[in-house]
Amino acid sequence: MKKYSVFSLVKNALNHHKDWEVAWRDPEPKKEYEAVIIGGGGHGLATAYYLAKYYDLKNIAILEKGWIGGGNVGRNTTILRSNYMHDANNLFYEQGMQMWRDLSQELNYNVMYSPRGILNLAHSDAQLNAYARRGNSMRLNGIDAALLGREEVRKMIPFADFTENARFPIFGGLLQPIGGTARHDAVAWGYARAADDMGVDIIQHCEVSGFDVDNGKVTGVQTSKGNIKTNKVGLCVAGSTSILAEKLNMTLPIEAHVLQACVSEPVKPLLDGVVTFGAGHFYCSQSDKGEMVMGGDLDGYNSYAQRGNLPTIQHVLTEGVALFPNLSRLKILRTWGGIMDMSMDGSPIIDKTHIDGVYLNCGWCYGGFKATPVSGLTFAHTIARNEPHELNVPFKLDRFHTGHLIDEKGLGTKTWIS
Amino acid sequence: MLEIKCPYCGNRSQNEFAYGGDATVKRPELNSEISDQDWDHFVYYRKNPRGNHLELWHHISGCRQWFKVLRNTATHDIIQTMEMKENP
Amino acid sequence: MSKITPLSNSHELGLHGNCKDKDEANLLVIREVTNIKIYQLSKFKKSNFDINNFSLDGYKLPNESGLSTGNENLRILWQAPNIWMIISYNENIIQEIGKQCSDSDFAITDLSHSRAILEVKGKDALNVIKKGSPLNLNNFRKNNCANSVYHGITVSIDMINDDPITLNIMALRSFAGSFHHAITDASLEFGFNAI
Amino acid sequence: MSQEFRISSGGLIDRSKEISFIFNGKKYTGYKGDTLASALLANGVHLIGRSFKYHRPRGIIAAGVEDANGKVQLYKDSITEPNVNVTEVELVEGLRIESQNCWPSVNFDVGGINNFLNRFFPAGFYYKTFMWPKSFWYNVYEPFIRKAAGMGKASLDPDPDRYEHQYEHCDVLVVGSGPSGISSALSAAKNGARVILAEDKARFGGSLLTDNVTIGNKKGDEWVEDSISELKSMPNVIVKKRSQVFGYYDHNMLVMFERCKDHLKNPEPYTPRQRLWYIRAKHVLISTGSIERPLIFANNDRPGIMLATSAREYLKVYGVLPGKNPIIFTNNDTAYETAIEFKANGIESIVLDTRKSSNAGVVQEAKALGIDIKFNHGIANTSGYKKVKSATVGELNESKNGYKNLTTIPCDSIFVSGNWTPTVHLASQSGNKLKYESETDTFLPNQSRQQETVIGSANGSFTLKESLTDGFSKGYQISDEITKNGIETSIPISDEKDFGSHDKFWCMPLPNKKHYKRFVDFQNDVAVSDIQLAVREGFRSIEHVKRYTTLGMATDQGKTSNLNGLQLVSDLEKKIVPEVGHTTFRPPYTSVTIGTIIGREVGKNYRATRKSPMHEWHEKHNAVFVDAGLWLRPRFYKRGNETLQEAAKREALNVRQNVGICDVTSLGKIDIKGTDSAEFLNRVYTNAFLKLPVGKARYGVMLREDGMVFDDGTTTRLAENHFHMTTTTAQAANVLSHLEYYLQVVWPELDVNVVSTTEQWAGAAIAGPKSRELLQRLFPEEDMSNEGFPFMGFKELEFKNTIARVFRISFSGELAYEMNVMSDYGEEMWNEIISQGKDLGIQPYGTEALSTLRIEMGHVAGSEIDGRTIAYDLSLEGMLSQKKDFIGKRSLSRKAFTEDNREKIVGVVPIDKKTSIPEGSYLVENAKAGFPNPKLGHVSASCWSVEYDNPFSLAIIKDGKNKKGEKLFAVSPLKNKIIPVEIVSQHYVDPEGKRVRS
Repeated sequence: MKKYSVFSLVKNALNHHKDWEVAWRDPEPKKEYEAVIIGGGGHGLATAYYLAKYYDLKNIAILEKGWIGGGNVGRNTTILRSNYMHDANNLFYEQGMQMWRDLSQELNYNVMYSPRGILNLAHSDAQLNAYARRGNSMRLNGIDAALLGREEVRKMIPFADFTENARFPIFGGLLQPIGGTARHDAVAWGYARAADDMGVDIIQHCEVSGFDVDNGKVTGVQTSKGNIKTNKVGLCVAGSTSILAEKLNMTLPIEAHVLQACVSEPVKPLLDGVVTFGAGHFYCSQSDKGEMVMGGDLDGYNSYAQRGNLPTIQHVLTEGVALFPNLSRLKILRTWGGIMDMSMDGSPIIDKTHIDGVYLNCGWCYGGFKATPVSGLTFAHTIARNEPHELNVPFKLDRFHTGHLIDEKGLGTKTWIS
Repeated sequence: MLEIKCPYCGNRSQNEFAYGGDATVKRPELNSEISDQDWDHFVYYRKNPRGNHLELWHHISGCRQWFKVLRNTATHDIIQTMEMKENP
Repeated sequence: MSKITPLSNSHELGLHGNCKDKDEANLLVIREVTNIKIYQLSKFKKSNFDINNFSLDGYKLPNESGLSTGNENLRILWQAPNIWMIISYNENIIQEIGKQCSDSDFAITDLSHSRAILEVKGKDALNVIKKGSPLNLNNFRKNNCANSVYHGITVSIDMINDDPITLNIMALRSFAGSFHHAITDASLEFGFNAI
Repeated sequence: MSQEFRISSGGLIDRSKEISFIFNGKKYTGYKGDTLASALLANGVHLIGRSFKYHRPRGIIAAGVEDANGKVQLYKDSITEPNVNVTEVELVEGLRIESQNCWPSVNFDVGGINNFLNRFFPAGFYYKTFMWPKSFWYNVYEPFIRKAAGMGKASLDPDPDRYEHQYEHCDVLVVGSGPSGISSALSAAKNGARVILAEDKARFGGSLLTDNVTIGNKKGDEWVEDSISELKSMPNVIVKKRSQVFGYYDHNMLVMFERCKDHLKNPEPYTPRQRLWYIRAKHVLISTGSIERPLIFANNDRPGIMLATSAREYLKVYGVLPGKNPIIFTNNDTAYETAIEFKANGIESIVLDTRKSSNAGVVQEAKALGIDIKFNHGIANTSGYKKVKSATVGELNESKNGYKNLTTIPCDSIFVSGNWTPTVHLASQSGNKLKYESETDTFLPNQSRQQETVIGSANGSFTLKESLTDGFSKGYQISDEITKNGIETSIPISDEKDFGSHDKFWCMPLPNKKHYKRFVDFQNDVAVSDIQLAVREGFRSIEHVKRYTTLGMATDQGKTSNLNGLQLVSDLEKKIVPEVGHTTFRPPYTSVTIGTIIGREVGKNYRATRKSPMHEWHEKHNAVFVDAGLWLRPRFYKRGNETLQEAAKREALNVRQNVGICDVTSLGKIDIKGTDSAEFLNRVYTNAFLKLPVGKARYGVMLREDGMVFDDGTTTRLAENHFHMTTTTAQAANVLSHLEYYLQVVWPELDVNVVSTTEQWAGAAIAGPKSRELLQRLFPEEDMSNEGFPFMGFKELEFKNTIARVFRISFSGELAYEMNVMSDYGEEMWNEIISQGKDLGIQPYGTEALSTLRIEMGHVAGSEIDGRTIAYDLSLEGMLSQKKDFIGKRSLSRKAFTEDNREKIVGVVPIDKKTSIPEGSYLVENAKAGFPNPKLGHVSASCWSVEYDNPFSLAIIKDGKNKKGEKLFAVSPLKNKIIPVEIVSQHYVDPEGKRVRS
């Protein structure tokens, strides 16, 4: 792979960019692979990359039913954070934050990691105390966090509603300074290019239709491009997990729900970091292009349609204007939906399965994008070593039997109540 | 906004209803012996099909009745709605 | 003992909204409905009471969804299967009810203090509803009623007259202020007289 | 001279009403009926703004929503709005607009430098660079890029305008009022259907306003006028202009925004600026027409270059000449109409046609008029930086990849036509999988997914005759499925010009060895070379190309660029277009103001507010309120300049010493009746309820099926088959749904009725050692002694001329009662209690004092019952019946729930007895340990114990049952606090619970 550098840019500019090579190959599948990763999204691509890089599996394929990066890695609101209350979560995601910091250089691809801070607003003392519990948990694990008062918040977002007119006044907030955003497509493409460079076959438009299992061990997968032999299969198909699991006679503690997001027309810099509204589920950041990127609640019923309905957008934007009254005059440019693997305790599942050689990476709820690097790393470990990485031990499937749940919200199994 | 035919009130817009999830999970009988696996499945495990899904809705801002809906999770088309005692 | 009605602190009498140089006859008229009794009748599963044997001032319990019945002084609203709401100006309506059925047939619950009620009268009354409720009102006629949401607040709507269109709109008492605002705010465009 | 490009007569504007406006500080005038675009063009202004990436000068290219360049910052009165499309804003007095994305001015823009460096900024360049040194991306490069991007400026002020919503249901919604739209609306309406006709522009008629056609014996625009007034006269029809249907959602719910106010000189009071319509239609007729496609050639983005039909629209609708010396460049016949129209207005034009010939009627007519036509010609390049000056044109060689000869032709405008793109967005949003029609190079609707039918040119019927036939017949068929009236409307005879087929050639070759930019997406500066690069780098899927190059991602959403981009990819990939596929059409079709989407739920009314009947009393007595869900509850009653803590301390102490009164109306109340009520409660609660005696209350705990504590409260047996349940304020609604779920879904055999009576009753808690005396005064006749009215007793008593329900229950841990009267009497009851209690030192107390009292008593509340705790954790295991089954019991045997070091609630006291422990602190053994420092548990609630006059907290910690007496540290790094503490019993005050029973 020709490295991207200032030199290569200038050189190519001078001959009108005729010599750039393909970012990744478009190979036909081989007969057999050491490991097959199903799903060419962020997590699948990252998993393959780390398998090749740290666990010296060389003969790896990624099977993507559509085009890589077409699922949630290309549909999310690009937020990066590790501001969780439970140790299992904040330690896991914090490892991810460390990886984000170096990812552009690691991949030689600018993923535009931008730590502009994430601020969770509180609208009562009780909520501020709940955030304090979360922030203290982070701090005791060495993760930076700060509790801000109303006036400190006002300095950061003066155009938020600090008037008498606010239905739920701002009391303060929890700030994670290194929280921020990254360019979602670049993450998928960067991992794809780097994985391809290490010999990983990225096979697009290749849908998996079934598995070959021989007395409890997986021996291959059946695909739209023929059968492929392998002893290790990793499922990285958030949004379709239950469908593939069914082919393995597995049901999972997961429901599929649609989550919508939207962007406004681009405007000059208004909001620097990421802000979440505590009296609802509105969150907002501004992209480098100037678009306000906004999201919030699930549509609230099982869905595999990558489309939602307007009342949810209305509900979310109502919260947005309650927080930032000036948003009212901006225009919504685009709305879209993605399918969330909503797990029954709101936390992910990274584990082995009852079938030898089949590994599971799912249940990311709305939180998958920020986990891309650490999910890839720990899942690669789980696949290569046939045992979980210390960071994903808590995310094993059996917690739904033992009761060691990781429920950040305390909402239990009503996954559709966000 | 979905339009849901409440078996009692007729077609109403979604914002009168609350969702109730998978209608195929059946609560085990009280005071009965239940294996760990059966109980775990009742509490946590869902078929989560892509396609027709039998689910519960509650007409919470209407007649406050719970009822069943057979809905396609890929298209959101509603095939049938029925009272609790009925089946598709 | 002195009473404070749910909307006594919200309902400001007089002309409001877009009523300049408008004929008062064309304005909406909005008033709080007070001094009424509200009872919910819910027939028990095990009861074999025949509701056709029940009537108040000659009005039977409507046995079909979306139907209400009655006159200016009495309204009987279908709420759900085997559940009705009786609204009456008659202080002693409960005795009337008690004469005809017993506690073993119906769960009878006094909700007289639990609702804020606005009467909205005028040609634009239905348009007020359309601004906040997804109900299909195309075939909403006299003696039709429905429970729905209005700007996020659960409401019951009962059309007690169609000429002029006269609606009773009910919400839970604790929502009174927000409910009143939602209805009157939607009426500003038409102009209204609060009486 | 002003408006020198306005013709003296003709058009639909009102020349008697002059309106002035300001563009970049200069005053211009236009007429009533103008858009900003037509008024600017009337004044010869073409340069509107600068492009997003290269800051190239750009002008208006179209006359409607498809325009990609005409974005300005608009100012009116005190309001400013970014990215306003000049082709959509109707001219009214008081408008001031400014160019965007340029500095210092649109004429001299420093950013223009990008244009000369453009070869260094190809598609996706930023993925390849800005990586060195590491931190420079977010410290240096990104901040710079953010400043450079973004187009217009957002206002920082709240939006002063009103936005309203309206819900409608109809039989047939017709979207678009062109020939097919109007005709289908007519035939459906005449057949008795309830019809809504929506037109996004300020005038009905669509193409009929610009085409020279006749319908029946009328000219096109006359037919429109008559038909619309006929429709308006029908009671079953709603006709709306300035109304854009922008979204097609599930179950035939369509959403439209109507512009109600901005175009009016003096709108009536309370006119909303825009109205959002939620329309549930039984059937939708999509007659959204089609959009002209640009041709692609070198420097095809200069101001003065616009779509041919748009040029004709400016002339026919607005009486404006977008150019007086135009070149018309086309690969099809429709552009000839423009040439003819301009000729009729005395403007000579040259027509360049990429085709070898055309024998269409319209071309013959143009020839006959002596219009100069050059067949087999293309534009190789253009010149003119801020306005096109000339075009370098040449005859195409045989393989059309170069030119035989090149000559330069001066011009002041170029009107281009690259064939038509049907507007299929709504059909696609509905789920219609489009099909590709290679004859016309268009994507057309295929199988309808919902109840939708696409007609007219949106469905590829490009002649008037087809459109009318389509409209009238479909309008009838669809309406008749609904109305069954069988009233058919006959189709009028029509006359139109004759058009032939287009040339599949649309991307002009570059002159030899030249690397000029040929733009596909104007606003985002996506050129042919960018798409070539993307494909070269392996971005093959059209979605990849779109994301890599940002093709079609500008505010115009690629209305003029998507298909050209698609064809380009398919050529490069040597695939046919359908194999490449199209990007997904997502709502909204055009950008929608956020205020319009949210409507009136703004400010204080963003969510409803719930208040108790005593709310006004609290307000009058300086209550400071706190949000409890939607409820507003008094948090404390401020005296002088007391702080929250001081007031809470005073109020709590007064309860411990005298008597206090607290508004508990917001607690959920559920009336439960029926023969199986007791059995039902016995299943719902973890403790026994079967044998609860009549007239007695009992504290109960509910679980979720997963074993977590769900809610708690007291339930009183009013009669054998009648119970009164109370819930927490937070869970009231959830508990009711929970009960209904089990009664209707799980145990339908139980005969129980539940109904919320929360608002029926106003509630006051009367607590403190002197509460009995106070109760005795309120009910002199009644035996209020400990024997006569014991703990957990209940009485229904005469109170003045109504009844009061009095419960002897306590949350404060003191001797206490709860009194309910019907809500209308709430304030009266409250006043009576206060006046009777005056000399007993009664004071009202708020939620803050309430929590102080419950914390030092060790009673759990929301901060402990947080959905993650089981009964054991809260020391409520005594409430778990061993004898019976209940909801959630089966979960309690799980490993995590039975571990012997399981978390448990404890009391925490600072060793120094002074330092308050912040809520959300953690308890650790070693405050100085490194990271991660193992946590024993967290502090859930803190107060200043008024009993002992020192801080006290509740905490839930690992192995809590064995931790009493241990010395630990409470740490709150967020607040830089490390507090040595001792673990004590959760019941800090009156551990045996004597007081409540005294």
